Amino acid sequence: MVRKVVYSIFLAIIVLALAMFFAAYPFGKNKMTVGEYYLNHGVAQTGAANIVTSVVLDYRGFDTLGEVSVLFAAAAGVAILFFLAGGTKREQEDLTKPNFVVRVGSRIIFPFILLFGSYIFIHGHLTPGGGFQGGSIIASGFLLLYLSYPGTRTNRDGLSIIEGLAGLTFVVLGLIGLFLPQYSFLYNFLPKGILNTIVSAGILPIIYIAIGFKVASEFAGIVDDMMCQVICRGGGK
Amino acid sequence: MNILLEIMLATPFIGGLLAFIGGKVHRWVRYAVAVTFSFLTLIEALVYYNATIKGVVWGSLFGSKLVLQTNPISWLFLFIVTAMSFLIVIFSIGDMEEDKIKLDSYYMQLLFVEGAMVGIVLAGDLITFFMFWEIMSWTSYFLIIYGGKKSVAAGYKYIIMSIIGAYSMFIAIAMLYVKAHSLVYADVAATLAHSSATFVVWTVVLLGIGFFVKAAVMPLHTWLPDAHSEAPSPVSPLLSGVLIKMGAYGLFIVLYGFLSVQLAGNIMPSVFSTPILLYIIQWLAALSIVLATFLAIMQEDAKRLLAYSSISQIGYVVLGIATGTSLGVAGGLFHALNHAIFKGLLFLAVGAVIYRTGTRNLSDLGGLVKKMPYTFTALLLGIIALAGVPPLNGFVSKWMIYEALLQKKEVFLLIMAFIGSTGAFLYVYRLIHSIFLGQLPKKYENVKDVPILMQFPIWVLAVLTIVFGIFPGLAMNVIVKGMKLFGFKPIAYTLFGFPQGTAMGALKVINISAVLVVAFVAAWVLFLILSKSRKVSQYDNYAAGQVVTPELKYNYSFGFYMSFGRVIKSILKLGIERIYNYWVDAAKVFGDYYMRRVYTGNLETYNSYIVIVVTIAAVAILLGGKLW
Amino acid sequence: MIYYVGSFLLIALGLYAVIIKKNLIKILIGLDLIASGVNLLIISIGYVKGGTAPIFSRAGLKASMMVDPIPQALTLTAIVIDASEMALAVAFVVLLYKYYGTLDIKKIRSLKW
Amino acid sequence: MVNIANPILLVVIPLFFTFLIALSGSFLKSGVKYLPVIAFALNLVVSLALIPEVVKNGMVIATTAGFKPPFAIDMAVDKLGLFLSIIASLLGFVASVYNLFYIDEEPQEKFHALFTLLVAGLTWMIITGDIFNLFVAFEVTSIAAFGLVGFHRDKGAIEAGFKYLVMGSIGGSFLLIGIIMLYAATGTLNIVDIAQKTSHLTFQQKLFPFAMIFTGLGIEGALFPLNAWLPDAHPAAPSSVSSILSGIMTTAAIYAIIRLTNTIFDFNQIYFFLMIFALLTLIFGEVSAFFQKDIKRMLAYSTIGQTGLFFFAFSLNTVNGLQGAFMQMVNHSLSKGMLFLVVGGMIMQVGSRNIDDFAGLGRKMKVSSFFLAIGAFSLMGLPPFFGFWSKLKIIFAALQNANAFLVASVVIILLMSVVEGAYFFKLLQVMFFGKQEKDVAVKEASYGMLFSVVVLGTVLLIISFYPSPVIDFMHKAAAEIINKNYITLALKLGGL
Repeated sequence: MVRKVVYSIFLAIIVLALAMFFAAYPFGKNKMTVGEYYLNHGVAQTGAANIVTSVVLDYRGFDTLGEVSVLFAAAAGVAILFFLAGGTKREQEDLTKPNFVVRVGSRIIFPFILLFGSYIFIHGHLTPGGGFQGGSIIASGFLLLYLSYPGTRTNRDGLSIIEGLAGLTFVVLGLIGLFLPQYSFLYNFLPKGILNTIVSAGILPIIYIAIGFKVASEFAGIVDDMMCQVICRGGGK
Repeated sequence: MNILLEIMLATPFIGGLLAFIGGKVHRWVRYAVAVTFSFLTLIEALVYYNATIKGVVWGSLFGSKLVLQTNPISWLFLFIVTAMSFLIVIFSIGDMEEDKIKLDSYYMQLLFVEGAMVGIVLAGDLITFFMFWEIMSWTSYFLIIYGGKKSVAAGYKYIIMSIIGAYSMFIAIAMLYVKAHSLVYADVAATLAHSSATFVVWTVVLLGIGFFVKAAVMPLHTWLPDAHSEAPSPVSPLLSGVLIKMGAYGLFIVLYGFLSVQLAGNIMPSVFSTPILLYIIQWLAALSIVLATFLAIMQEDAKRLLAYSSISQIGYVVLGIATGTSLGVAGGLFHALNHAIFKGLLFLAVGAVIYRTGTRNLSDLGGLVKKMPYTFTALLLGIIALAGVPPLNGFVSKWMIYEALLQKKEVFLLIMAFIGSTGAFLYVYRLIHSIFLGQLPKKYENVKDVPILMQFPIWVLAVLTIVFGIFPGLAMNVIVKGMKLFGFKPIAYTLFGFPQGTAMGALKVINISAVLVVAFVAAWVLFLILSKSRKVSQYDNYAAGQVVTPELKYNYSFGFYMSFGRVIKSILKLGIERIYNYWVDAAKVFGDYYMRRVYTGNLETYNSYIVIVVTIAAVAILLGGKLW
Repeated sequence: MIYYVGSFLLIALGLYAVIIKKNLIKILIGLDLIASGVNLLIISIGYVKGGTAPIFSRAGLKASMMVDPIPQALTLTAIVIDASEMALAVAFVVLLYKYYGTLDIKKIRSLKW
Repeated sequence: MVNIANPILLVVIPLFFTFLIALSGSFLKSGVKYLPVIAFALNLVVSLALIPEVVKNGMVIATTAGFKPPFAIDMAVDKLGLFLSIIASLLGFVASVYNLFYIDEEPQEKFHALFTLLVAGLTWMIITGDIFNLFVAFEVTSIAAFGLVGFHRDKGAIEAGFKYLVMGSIGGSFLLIGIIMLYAATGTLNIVDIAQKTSHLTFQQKLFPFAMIFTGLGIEGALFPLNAWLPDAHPAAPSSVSSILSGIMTTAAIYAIIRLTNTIFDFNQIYFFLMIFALLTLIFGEVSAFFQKDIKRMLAYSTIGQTGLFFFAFSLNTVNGLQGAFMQMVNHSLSKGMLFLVVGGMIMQVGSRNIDDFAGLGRKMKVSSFFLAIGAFSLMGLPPFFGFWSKLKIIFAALQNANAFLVASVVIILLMSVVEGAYFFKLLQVMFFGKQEKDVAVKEASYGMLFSVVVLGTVLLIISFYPSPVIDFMHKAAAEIINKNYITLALKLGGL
């Protein structure tokens, strides 16, 4: 109890200090310096209508490479931890069998989920959304499949090949920049195209598609690993 | 010519590596390499007899030059190091047998220790000095723990105390560096000359702690009895004869190379015309002499006895060096040389006995005089020298120290020095009696004298005790010349002693010896004429009215000085070691307690640490950016 | 303004859960709360009064009417990182439950000192 | 031909190989393990190729996306960053060679991918010039490390991994809050750009972001009391991973703190506080290490102690102190990295992590124990090894403008060195002179594992006997950082 009170006080102090700090930077005030530059020049320089995308993939594309690596690391970590894992017979029997509506409904919905996900990452440079969002939507489709058909397994080798290919696409697209006169990693070397069309913004859509595939396969892999925790009978992969 | 200093420094290290590699080929390659290189070092050292070379720069570090130098005083210690190491390498070949202990790196370590000590005496700046000092510590640690299971604990104690001592020096060196940005001896002296008294005292005290640990001056001696007695036989003389002398050398450099008696006298009060710092050192040394002598008397273990004796004898060296007069310092330095010779001799002789009998417990031994006559003779010479009886070498140096104390009218110290000397008679008698006299236990009836390789170093040292005993001028030649460089008044000397009308009374060892021999012969003749002596068999003995048969040998060397022990028991109870152990244990308990309360294994606790750190920062911010 | 306060409270609540709660799942929820709080904070810093999303989806949108795009980009990254962290954390919790048979953090302390 | 002296390659090459491993993992099964070796060999080449450039210009800056900073992320390698990235590449290379023979558990391809990612992330943390990018690199490192710590999947590994994960992600959140505060204050994320815009901030306004970033990085950098995960995680991880975690991760995190403190947060009031942190870290690390029975745990605590030592030297805030800190960092990375590799081989042979079971190994695994002794000596700071020079420098620097507190801390440091000597000598004497009771057949580690150890040991010996180039280089690096040359150089070279 004393502990709770003491730490509540501590946390109150921290919040107070945070509030004091941010009082100097009030909500809604324009604090942009670099951001202004992006807003003013982003369209001309990258050809993407969505400035957030141009920041994520172009100006700060290297962050995104890191982000992709983080996700990859997490997927690999989960795969390591659940390697050779499997549920006991009891646990498997405890799984409630999904009812008819769920099974049929998920079959109908699944293709639409895939379609929607792909739409989101293909249009990442035009509308809100992008590879990550699209990828996770696709992975949620897989999750639905797992829930309605507990015995489902995905082809893990296939997933990791997609994962690797998508990652390599990103890195190789970046590396091409080093062979150009601009000598800069992730240089947007393709023509910018016309604003607000699908084929615009140079390499950005390609990267987002790659990311979409990568994220989808990684999340699907994580879901698969976690499901396997129960449905596999030890020794599965 | 000067490049040879660096070559000389490198020789033992190269030799050590080659011995290690050569040992992979065949053990005789290892022996040959070790002997060759230690001999080479000795030869290179002899080249510098009485030479003075200042400042051979061999590198630089953090803006301070690294310098090698030599002068006659350094040469004296260089001679001790190289000569003893050479003899010990030879002795090791006989003593350390391949099948007893694995010798993979023994000779490497031995030569490394030699190299490190050469580095110490050749160092011309404190970084070089400290570097080789540390190398000496850890290489000699590996030598000590060659002695088997018990020696590991002893070595552990040794290395920990050495590190503590070394770091104490380290602080002083860092203080000096920060002050002058140069650690060359001359610059250090200049720095100290312009520093406040507090600074000087702190520097000397901190450096002194390092030296005193190595020199085993009480109360920092506790590592020595264990380490010396548990180390392998050839290593003990190296430790006792040579390694602890490095402490004395360092003390000399600090007191007279950096400071000087006049300077010390200017900044601190004097007692008996001695600066108070030196006076305290004198008392510590005197305490070492007396207490260690008492402890030596009580020992049952031959090497332990010699180890305590080493503490006592190094006390004379330090006492002499700390007197601050030409005579006393010369006596101290000379005693360092003498002690190296006779203590090396004693340890080697005892090592020879251990080699044949496998024990160093005095009460198990006895009557070996007929079985090992050469060793007996050598040991006899050694103990005579140790007890300070003319014409052997211990006499002259002790005499000089007494004389110096007498001239300064420091009576208490003189009495303590005398007590130490008298006590020495008791324990050396115990040593030779229990090993060689008395009755021969049955199991040792087949004992032979040791092989020639082991006898050679023993005899060389035995001869040296006589040479330096009769011709003290040989050593004084170097010492006086060297002390002139450090600003001491030269003392007159001749080859045979000291002429009349100089700083001390006339002393001619030959004459004194002659008198002594005459007296001895007279006493013996009287003994023969007057007493009713008769010749008896070694086994003709009684105990409780029963004739003791050879099987039931009566061995009365256990509890030899029991009654004396009862008298001094209260002193022995002081138990410095117990105090140290107490503190170490307390620190351990304390550390354990706090460690367990911090790393509890509980994630909540760990997380709350993070929050606490952030809270502290937040409080600081709320208080307006003030942190305290 | 409410966004600032909300984000601070989320962070504080998350920290509270992490320190005080004994259940591993609740600790994970706490971690997620902290992360959400931080993300909310980032987004609210980027807000400009009256601004719109930084997307030139139709003609007539001017740069001066838009909010800062950088915080949004940062949040995107941060969210993904949080999600990955959470996936890994859940995996750890599943295994911990398997080994220790409990979700009580106080009982999971075989490694200490 | 493309110019390979580009710091960005240091990150991109390992990432490329990581994804290649993922791609080829399914059909190249056993061949996958050679990919990290290639990756880090290339990295080593790149980092060595950077040397002449850095020596010539003082710094190399690489832009991304064809835009100039602060509008795009840049990678900036200054002298110290170069040195650390060489060490990171070297350690990564050596450890990946070691992995060829060490890792026999499945899933191998995941392990190698994560391992490559871990080292890439660390290099990334060292060379990045953008503060949010630093956070991303931090997370790449952390998440790769979480998975690797749990690699053995036994009870201890899972627990350690979970603890590390919770603490690490709290740390990540704090780091992010700090970064966001800086962004709110300056509107930019480039380190040099921020540094130029923070001059108008009050101390208070700078202190809070600093405290947040310090907390975040301090968790990774093993500063007391934020380091409680470390003694659990390092022993639980496979030895090659421990070697990287211990050798580079703490160093990289502390380096990040040093760089941010000296460029962005240009204040002096804080150093006394940092010094207290450093001393506490030192004391608790060394004292706890003394009581350990588990050898890897002992080394892990020793890492904490070493971190405290070089963090102390940094908190002196002088050129000499910083130089000492850098030297100690190099020493620590090489020797502790080597020690973990050696110990991994020994544990493999003995089958136990208990120190008492190591008795007599000195005779059976001669080469390994020889290098273990060298590493231990260098950590203890015994001459003639490199640790001696760095300890000398640190103590000299600490007493430079000595006040009573500094003298007391020097005494503490030296006392803790004695404690360090106490446990390392205990280990050495058990190894060389202990008697093995159990009858186990112990052989020398395989040649491949020895190769890694010998390479690191040789590098350590070389810089031990020829310390002056390293010392001079570190002096220049320290002077550059203290004199804020980082900013001027970056401005000159178009880092902004």
